[in-house]
Amino acid sequence: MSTYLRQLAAIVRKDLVLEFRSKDRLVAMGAFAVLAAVLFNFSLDNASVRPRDVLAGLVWMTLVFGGLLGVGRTFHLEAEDDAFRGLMTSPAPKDAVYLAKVVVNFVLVYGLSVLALGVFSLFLAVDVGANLPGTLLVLALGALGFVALSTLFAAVSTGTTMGETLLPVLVFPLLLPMVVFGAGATGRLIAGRPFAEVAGNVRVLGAFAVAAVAAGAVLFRFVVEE
Amino acid sequence: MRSFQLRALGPARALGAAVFAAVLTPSVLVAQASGLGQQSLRPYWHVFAAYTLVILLVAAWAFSIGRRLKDVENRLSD
Amino acid sequence: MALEARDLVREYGSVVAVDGIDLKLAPGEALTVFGPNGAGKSTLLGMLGGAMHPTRGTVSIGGVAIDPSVTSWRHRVGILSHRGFLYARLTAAENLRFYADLFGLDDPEARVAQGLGRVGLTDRARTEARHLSHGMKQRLSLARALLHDPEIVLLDEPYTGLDPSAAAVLRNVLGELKDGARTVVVVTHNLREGLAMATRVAIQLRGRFVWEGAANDLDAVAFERHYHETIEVAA
Amino acid sequence: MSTAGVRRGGTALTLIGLAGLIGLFWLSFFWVSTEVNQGVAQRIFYVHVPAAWTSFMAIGISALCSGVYLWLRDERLDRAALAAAEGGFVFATIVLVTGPLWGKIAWGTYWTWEPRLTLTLLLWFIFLGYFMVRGSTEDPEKGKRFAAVVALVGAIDIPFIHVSVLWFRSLHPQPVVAKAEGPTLPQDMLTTLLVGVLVFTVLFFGLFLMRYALEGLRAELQLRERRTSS
Repeated sequence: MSTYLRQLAAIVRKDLVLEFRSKDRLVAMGAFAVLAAVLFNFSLDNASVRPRDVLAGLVWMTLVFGGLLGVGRTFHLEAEDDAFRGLMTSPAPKDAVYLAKVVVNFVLVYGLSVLALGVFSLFLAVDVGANLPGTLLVLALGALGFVALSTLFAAVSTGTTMGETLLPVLVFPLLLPMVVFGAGATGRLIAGRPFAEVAGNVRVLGAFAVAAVAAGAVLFRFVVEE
Repeated sequence: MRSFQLRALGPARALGAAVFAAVLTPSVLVAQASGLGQQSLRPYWHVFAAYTLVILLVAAWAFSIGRRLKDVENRLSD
Repeated sequence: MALEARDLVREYGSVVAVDGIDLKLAPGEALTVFGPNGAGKSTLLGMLGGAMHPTRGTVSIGGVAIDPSVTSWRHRVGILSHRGFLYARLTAAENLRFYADLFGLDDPEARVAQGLGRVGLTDRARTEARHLSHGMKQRLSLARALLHDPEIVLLDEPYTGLDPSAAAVLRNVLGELKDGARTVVVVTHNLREGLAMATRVAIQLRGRFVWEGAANDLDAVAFERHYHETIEVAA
Repeated sequence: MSTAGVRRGGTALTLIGLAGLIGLFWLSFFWVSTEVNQGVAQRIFYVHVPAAWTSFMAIGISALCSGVYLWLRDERLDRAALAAAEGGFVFATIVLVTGPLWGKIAWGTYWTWEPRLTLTLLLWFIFLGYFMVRGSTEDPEKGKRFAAVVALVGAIDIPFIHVSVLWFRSLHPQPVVAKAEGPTLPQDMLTTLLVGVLVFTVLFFGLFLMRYALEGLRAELQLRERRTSS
């Protein structure tokens, strides 16, 4: 078990180091969050729509689209110099590789969603201070479920001739539960409703994330086998 | 010889049934419309379309399977 | 037998890349497989190293059939390809350290230092791989492949694009591997380098071994002629 | 069973199913009584619901076969998964075209986020992903594995999607004119519905077997072509 954790930690550390040295995905996803906030601001008619009512939905859409932008490139990092072959022929178990990728992608996507929440709140002048810890928890569970599914299917789409264009078709239908319960809970928390009101949502989000991570950990080995 | 007979059955029958049902459905609608004349005719149009689409989609699938089967069998018997 | 393959077949849809190859190698033996591009050499090596699943047939290491989806035997195999398996933005030492962790090696720092020393890259330990020359990268990936001291070493076109100094290092390190305990398989189309390290030789064409023999009583010139005739007949 | 036997069985079941379909049409036009609130449009119910049932059964079969395929790697399981997915796709399409036709009368609008309709729409896209993945790999064996993963994850996700569309609807009431079905469905309507479910199931399995046999023959053909080429 300690070897397993050591292998997992090695991949996570390696990926984070690469991410912070190249900054490719960090910059792309961060810019996406800010620019999405700009475009959303000008796409809404402030006379008929109150930003407060749509903020949660916008944050979740940014998480989904911006997250897919980043997660879709998970395995490109490994493609140069055929490094993925090296990883696959090492004694590291395939599920450890998957879980490590999930951890790294979670850091990126959760960062993106928290950034989106902050930027949207600033640009659209909505106070998200009420229930902030609850909101952050909901975003974390949502981001985990999202990352678990999209990392698995990023591996699938990387192996096809269509590449990332295939990713939305595969992942979007599966994300509905996360968007429904996540955006619903976030919206109510921002509106200042008590956390107890969304406890049911949080439970479903948690169950969804656990099921997605488990399914991904079991199925990943069938995706990457040559 | 036997496989030739079977080949003729599937898609041809499916298509026949589709044509049959497509003829049957409007006549039924006309028959029932006389009894319920006071209601709008629009629901009949929708029911007719729905039932026809069922037949057409099932027949299209059956036909496409039949065509592909015939194609593969021809290439196998070469 | 250290490494054994029985009736190995690999298909990609309707393409048969490897079509029924048998081989048996004892410890200390080094097999070089020659063949033109598209003969299925890399696929053969991929299956021997457990990177690819055979469509049919088995690979055994030390008499035990290996399962590519299990990882317990992987520390016994080292793979060097002309693609380096290196991360461009990690330093030489970090690349090796990563593999040391993946292989669960004890005392990783010492292993990394030793590995760098072996291929003469100690002074480049803190240089990112993308700033190394091609030859240095190839030396680094040689250190990576041998870091865990594998008993079976698989080399896929190791001499492709090497400068003379890197080729010399490679020849030296591979010479060290001839200690009688290791089994080496090389696939290449470089006749001279391939023959230099071999104890046994095979020619692969369209997924099959069309010729096999011992290397020590081989006349290099005659073999070269034979090889070219064989692949011309095939083409 | 031999491929020819499967084919014969499939053809026979399909013919029974088609005859049953005519019978179902007769029942729903001449025999069953007209529903009081929705009138004639409610008759779409007798094809809409059985088609939905069949498409969900199809993803179940496809996912089950996919899972065992990944485990045992028996080509026949992959063929069954593919055949079921194709059937599921066709029947989900039926649900998606008949639903709006009914909805326009019942709710006054072609599309509503009615739970079953929404669920079927997403299921349809899961099947679409299944075929796209299958068709876009250079190595067919890889495509089979990828598709199996799509079917499995899709089937695992469906209960979650179901819960979420129900929950979403409870938050946002729809303009329901009349409840389509309830626990107190009159006897003749229930009978017609059950006949519909039976007929669609038979039809599905008939065509499923034919499609399965087709895939078996294709494999045979490929094997022969490979033999002659080598």
